[in-house]
Amino acid sequence: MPDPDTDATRSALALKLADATLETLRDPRGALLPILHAIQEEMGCIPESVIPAVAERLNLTRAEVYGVVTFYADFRTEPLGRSVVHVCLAESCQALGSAAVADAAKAHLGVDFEGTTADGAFTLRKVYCLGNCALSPSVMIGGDVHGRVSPGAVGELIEAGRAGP
Amino acid sequence: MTARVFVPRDSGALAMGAESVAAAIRDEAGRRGEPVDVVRTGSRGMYWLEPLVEVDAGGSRAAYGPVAASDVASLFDAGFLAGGAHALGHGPVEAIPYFANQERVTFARVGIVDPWSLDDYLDTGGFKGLANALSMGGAEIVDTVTESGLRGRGGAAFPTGIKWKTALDAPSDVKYVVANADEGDSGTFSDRMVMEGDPFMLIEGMIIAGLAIDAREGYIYLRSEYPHAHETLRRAIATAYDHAYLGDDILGSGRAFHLDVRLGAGAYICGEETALLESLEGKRGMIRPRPPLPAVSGLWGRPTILNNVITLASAPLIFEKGAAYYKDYGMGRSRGTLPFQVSGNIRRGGLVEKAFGLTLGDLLYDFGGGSRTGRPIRAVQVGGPLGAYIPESQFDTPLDYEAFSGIRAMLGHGGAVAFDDTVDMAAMARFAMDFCAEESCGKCTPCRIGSTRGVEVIDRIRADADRSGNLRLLGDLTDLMLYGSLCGLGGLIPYPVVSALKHFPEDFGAEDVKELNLPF
Amino acid sequence: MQSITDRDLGTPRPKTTRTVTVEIDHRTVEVPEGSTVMHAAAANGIAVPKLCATDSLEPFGSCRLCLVEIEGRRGYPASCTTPVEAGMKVRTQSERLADLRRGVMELYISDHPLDCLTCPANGHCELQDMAGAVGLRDVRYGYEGVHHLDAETDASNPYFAFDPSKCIVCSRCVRACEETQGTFALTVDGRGFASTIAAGMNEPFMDSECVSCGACVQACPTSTLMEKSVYAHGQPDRTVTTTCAYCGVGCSFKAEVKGTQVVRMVPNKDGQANHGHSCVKGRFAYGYASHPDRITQPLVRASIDDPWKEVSWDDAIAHAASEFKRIRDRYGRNALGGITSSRCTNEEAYLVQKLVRAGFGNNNVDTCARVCHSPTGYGLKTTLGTSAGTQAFDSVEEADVVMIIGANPTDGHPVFASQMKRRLRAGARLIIVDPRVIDLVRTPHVQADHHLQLRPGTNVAVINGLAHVIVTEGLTDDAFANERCDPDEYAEWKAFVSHEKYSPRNVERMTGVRAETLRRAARLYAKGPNSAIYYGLGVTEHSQGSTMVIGMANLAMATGNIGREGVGVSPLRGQNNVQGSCDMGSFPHELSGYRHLSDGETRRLFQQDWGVEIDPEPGLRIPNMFDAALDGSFKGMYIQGEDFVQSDPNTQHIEAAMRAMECVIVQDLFLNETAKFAHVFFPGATFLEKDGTFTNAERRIQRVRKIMPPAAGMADWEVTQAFSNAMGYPMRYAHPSEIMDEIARLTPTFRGVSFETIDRLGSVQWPCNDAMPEGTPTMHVGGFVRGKGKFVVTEYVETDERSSRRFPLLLTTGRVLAQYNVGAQTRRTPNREWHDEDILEIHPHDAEQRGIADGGLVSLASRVGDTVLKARVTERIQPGVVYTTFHHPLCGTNVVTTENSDWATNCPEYKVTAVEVAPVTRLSEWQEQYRDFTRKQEDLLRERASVRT
Amino acid sequence: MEVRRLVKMANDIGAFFERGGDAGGVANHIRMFWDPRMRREILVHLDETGGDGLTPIVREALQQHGHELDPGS
Repeated sequence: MPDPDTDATRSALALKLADATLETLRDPRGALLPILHAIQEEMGCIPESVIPAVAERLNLTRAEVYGVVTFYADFRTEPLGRSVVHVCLAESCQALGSAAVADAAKAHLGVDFEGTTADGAFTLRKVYCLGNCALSPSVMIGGDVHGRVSPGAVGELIEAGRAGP
Repeated sequence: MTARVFVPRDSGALAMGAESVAAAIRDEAGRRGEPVDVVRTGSRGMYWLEPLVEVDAGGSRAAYGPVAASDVASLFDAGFLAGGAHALGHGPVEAIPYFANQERVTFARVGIVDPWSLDDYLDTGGFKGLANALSMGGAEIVDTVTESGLRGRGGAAFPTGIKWKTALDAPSDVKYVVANADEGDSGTFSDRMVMEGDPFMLIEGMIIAGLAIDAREGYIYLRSEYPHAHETLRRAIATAYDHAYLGDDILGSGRAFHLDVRLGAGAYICGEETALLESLEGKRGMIRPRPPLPAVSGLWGRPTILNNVITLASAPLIFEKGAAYYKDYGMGRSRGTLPFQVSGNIRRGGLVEKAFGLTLGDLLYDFGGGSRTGRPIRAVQVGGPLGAYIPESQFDTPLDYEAFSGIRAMLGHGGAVAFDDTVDMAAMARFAMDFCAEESCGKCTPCRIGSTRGVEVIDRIRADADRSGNLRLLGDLTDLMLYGSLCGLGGLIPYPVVSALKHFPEDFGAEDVKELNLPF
Repeated sequence: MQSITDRDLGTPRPKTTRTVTVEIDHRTVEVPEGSTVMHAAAANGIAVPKLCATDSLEPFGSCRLCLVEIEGRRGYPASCTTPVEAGMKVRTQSERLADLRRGVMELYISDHPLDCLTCPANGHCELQDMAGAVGLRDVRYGYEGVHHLDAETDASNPYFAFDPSKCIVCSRCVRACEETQGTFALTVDGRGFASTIAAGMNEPFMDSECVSCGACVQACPTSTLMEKSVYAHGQPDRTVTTTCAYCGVGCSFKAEVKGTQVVRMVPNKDGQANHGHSCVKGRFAYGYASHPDRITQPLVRASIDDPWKEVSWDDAIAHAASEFKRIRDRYGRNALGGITSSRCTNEEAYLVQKLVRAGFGNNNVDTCARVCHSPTGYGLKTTLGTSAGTQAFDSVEEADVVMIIGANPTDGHPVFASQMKRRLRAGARLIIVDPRVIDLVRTPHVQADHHLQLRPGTNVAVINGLAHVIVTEGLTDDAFANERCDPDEYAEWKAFVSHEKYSPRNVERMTGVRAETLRRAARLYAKGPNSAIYYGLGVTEHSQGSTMVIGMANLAMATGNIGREGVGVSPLRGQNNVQGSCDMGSFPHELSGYRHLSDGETRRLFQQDWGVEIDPEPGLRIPNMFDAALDGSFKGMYIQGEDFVQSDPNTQHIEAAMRAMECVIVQDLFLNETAKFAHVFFPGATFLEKDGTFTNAERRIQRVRKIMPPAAGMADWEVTQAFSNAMGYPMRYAHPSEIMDEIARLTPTFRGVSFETIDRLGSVQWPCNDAMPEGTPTMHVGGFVRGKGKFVVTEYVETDERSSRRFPLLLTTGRVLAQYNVGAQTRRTPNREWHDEDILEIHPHDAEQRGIADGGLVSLASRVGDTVLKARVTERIQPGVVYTTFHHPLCGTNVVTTENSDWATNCPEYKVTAVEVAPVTRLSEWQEQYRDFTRKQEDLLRERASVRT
Repeated sequence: MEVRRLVKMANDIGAFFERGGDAGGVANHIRMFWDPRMRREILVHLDETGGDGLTPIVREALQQHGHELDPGS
């Protein structure tokens, strides 16, 4: 059930972020991605309820904004865990056993890819290439990339990356 | 005298703990009362040695690596600040064979200078190319690039001079320069290394491109997975503005160039130039049909130079040292150098800048040192996830655009990912299709539906369900995708699939691949 | 799905006359330069398979069915995105291509239901056609893979269903919504195989930004987006090309028909006004034609308190004629009059005015243009010499600056608005002069450069202010003006507008438009280089409506913005045939072609042809008729297709006038508000039931073609003819084409017009005569029709209707997209799902002062009456101004509007009424009376059955 | 007809021609667009009341051009 008060607050915040982002851009065209990044960074996701406000600010339709949000893997309409564990599954990491690393991460967290732990601390996701291929396999935890990760070490790395609530 | 210690801030080094090493060195120096200036640099590209700590030792730099924070005290004990011997020591960096055997042209500064320091850049010849370009007309700049023989380093290897000339000749009062920094191919990281290790070089290259076609605005479209590159670029751009390399009046010339970084949002397809432009315009990253070419109608419908990072970053050198200097490197139609990247199951993973002509085997064994697991290398994927798998029998192929297309493979962005003999090539073929399905923009039918059906067909093959029928179907599907797709994602994904099937039919349980009507 | 008879050339025809020669399948063909290979092939009868391409949309290149082989090129380029080059050699068929195409179809069908036999698109489905064309025999992928077959249908829109299980994700719908309609309501949700089409944020269509124009439905190659009427009736078997009977855009449609059942209306791709586009009214809201409220038997009664009697046509006409003769005998011939309809055909309008002039023997004929665009006729005739807009719609594509004054195109003229928005998206600049924030001020991908949000009633001050800036800053085109216009008058006008009275600062005080905004807008307009004015009833429906029209013409002449494409002064006409009814001589002072009765030569021409004397004195205009009725000198009125009891101002005044008449004949489809006061009811015929022509806002004459027999047995022109014969003036037309022949014979600007000409050319814009045998898209090229353009000074005179302590707010009125005029047609369709009542818009400040809540009931009172309706609190309207529409009779907007009118034409001042608004809990007294009266009249109508049985 | 309305209509016309002091313009407009009975009534109003409520330019127009407006003449 949408809560109009919460939606209004969120939309107001999204608009503030949109305006702040627009101020940093020399050309307001193409501002949608930077604005969505800013909203997601601040709010943890792009709640559907803020899409109309963003659309209105950029003189787009909400269909257009929605289409963009759903196109890009980075953007999501529901929040993820406080810390996101990205296991790279691209070829270089696969060549050094990233599948086993992924399995270890799944076992440690008790969730599959795209799953969030019950305490909301972690979401497990796959990623294709972090640019750290010479040091495969790579895992990114809360934004920090780790190279040469072994299945045995992944649990410890994850715990070190636990973010407070 | 304050000792200078160099610790990379390259994200590969950081992934191996460079930050804590740098902190440990500062702490230890403080504890010991030895004045140390810790300079943060890019990476030399010898990633198996990261974090690779270097010290100024009388004209050359002594290398120690891989250094863990816990090694720092023993390094001090060994007098590493003066180049003292240590178990992690490798002597002068330039003498390490991996490095010594390279031709560091584009990457001359990377790992040496502080990427945030404009002075370092200027001290090493930075912005000399720009100064020369500022005295040239647009046509002259384009001619110089044409003469250098530079080809697009993003993968398609299109002659850069022709691209610039098209944009120069397209009539418009507004034009753009866009750097494709959406380096999404597995096994490639040279763009990232440049952006993290020598950002002014990219900036300078983009300004020169702007001068060439009278574009006054540029964008770097950077993948969101590269936060460190983002940070470094933002600092470098701010510095460039502060010193009038960017802005309304470049170095008092009256010429303007403005530059912004825009982030992608997790879409491999946005490495394709037309999808990149759509994304930059704030839209879904859908492929645009061509024609029109971006050079004629690119960003917001205006003529746009859209080049890969390394391509643009090659321009300053060409303008500093002349087209002939650059052209001198290389072979055949592949001029200059290419930063090869070797990764995957490899002992010495890293970046190797060499003139074209080196063989794949040289890269894998001479530089890479063979597999990390010590087992035989069975297959190498060159050119990213859309590149062919190359069997050992073809390791003698020179790393050259034409030579690679001769074996129905592609050099692409110069990345080579090695697999040892435990690899299941049918699984890799499935992965390729699955990757395509994950990353397809969904516009054209062969890619949108074909990649998903491709996964299903390979699954059936692997499950031995009507294996021969499904192998034939896979042949037809890859043929359709290769010839029918709108862009290089669906159009090239047959390369890994078909090469895997052709060179490793046993992994598919295929008896005679000649019967399969494979597209190549 | 496009029309069953459409030929689709795949990609749009390039706008060029240059050609290149190419070889396609060993045939050498000459094709327009810039054609795609697909278009070149299709134009020469070579069909390349395709699904994502359609010639109404830009090339997209997604389906990959249209791959071809081109000599010297690698691979298989898509023919839809590859332009032809001279000497190119193309093969569209080969074994290799056949394999690839089959491969594509195999993929499509692997994710498509196999229910062709029960699919509404069966027999007219592009996917089905392509499967056949490429010879698909087998889907080797099977049907067990992932798929979208379980996707649920969205039936929220009343007119069409969205069944995503049939979707092939070609994006034609998304592109049509963007490129054709300009609404951007659709998108693709997700990417890759997971891509699905979504309205809004994956909402039901009705909740999304969709305006139900139908462009997506037409673009869909499968039954994914399909009219519910096709689900209901099955595929049509023939098409009849006709013209929409809603607004003045005049969209051409192909009515798709099965027997006499209209299955659906498809906008005609060859339509010269609409180029294949439509809106929710024309496309879908034709169901009123078969609504049970239709009256299909003539009715008569002695007084309005009596029940109706159903009678035969003969009896009804005899009764009406005897009543009119009685009135004529008793009160004199000037006690009779007639009203032509702007909804009926040219031929019907012509016939009614002929009946009045020749049959009644007076000039008491008028038309509903009186209450909308009569100032256009006066103002443009005075300055330029022709009572019509200067441009074709397509002219907007050449405009650099568009100035919209007092018009709301996205609601009132949606199809032209789409064309205009396309031009605006391509870079034209936009100035809007309107008291209200209309959609075009800021709507996705369109943003006005300047919005001159003036106070209602101050148009003339604004136009003088714009002229002041342009003249005093030297931005006029003196060479043009001095050569084309009278230089003395031009100089006088310049001196007039240069006066300090119209300086931006003074104009700001008079109008509320900021001086700086005025200056910038003036400069933008003057610098064009091509600046075009489009205007609507916000210009004409004022006490200075005619002055404002003159003012706009002055401005266009002074800046050289007239006489070529991309410029001009263009009225957006409200009703389908308001231009035509005016052209036909419906006004009491002039004969067809705008020739004044005082012109003896013209009168003689008609007298000769008609065999009667024509009174040289002007007759009564509509408001004069009401006054005369109350005065007792006007007693009988024949009203064809007009409902002024709802549409005209000061309802109670009109009701009193209606009651004062002795014989009111209403010819209409329904028992409308006016018919409730009638003594004779002639059942009207819809546009689907007759032949004739309509003339749209760009002077374009188009055919209306009969699709089904008149529900009551007679078309409107036949009834007028029979009535005339009964009145003693003989008419003997066998077909409307004969009426048009007479019009052409008697009207110089129509000399070349005939049904044959129109059929041959598709349509024709008057003047059409020996000088311009194929019509005249742009007027005043090289010189003005009146000779020298005439500058007339336009002093701003404040309206008497101004806010006071008692009535502190100003009411202004307008239209909404879903409804049309009095709503008699659209209220009888599912369009009411979008707009079921008129709503009063009020600014939050004014609302708060009065304790008015959004959605609350409020009274709206003026010095002449009051009504009650719901409020919407919105910043679309400025403080001090309220706004509503008049589509619903019970809402009673015109109970409040006054009898003030344009000085020159008596066009009512609908746009300015001083009012007060207050929260209330129940309907007004008038509304209670209205309800009682309506209930009674409906009872009287119902009782007619009992009289018959 | 209600003379008040005719007076208002005439005055509105007068206001347009006021600036040029063009009484002939007022008269011509009334001549071209008013039904004879309306013209007659306003002239009667002028005769009977001296033009009560009429603005000076309208009064002047009716006085000077009355003969052209009188449908009986």
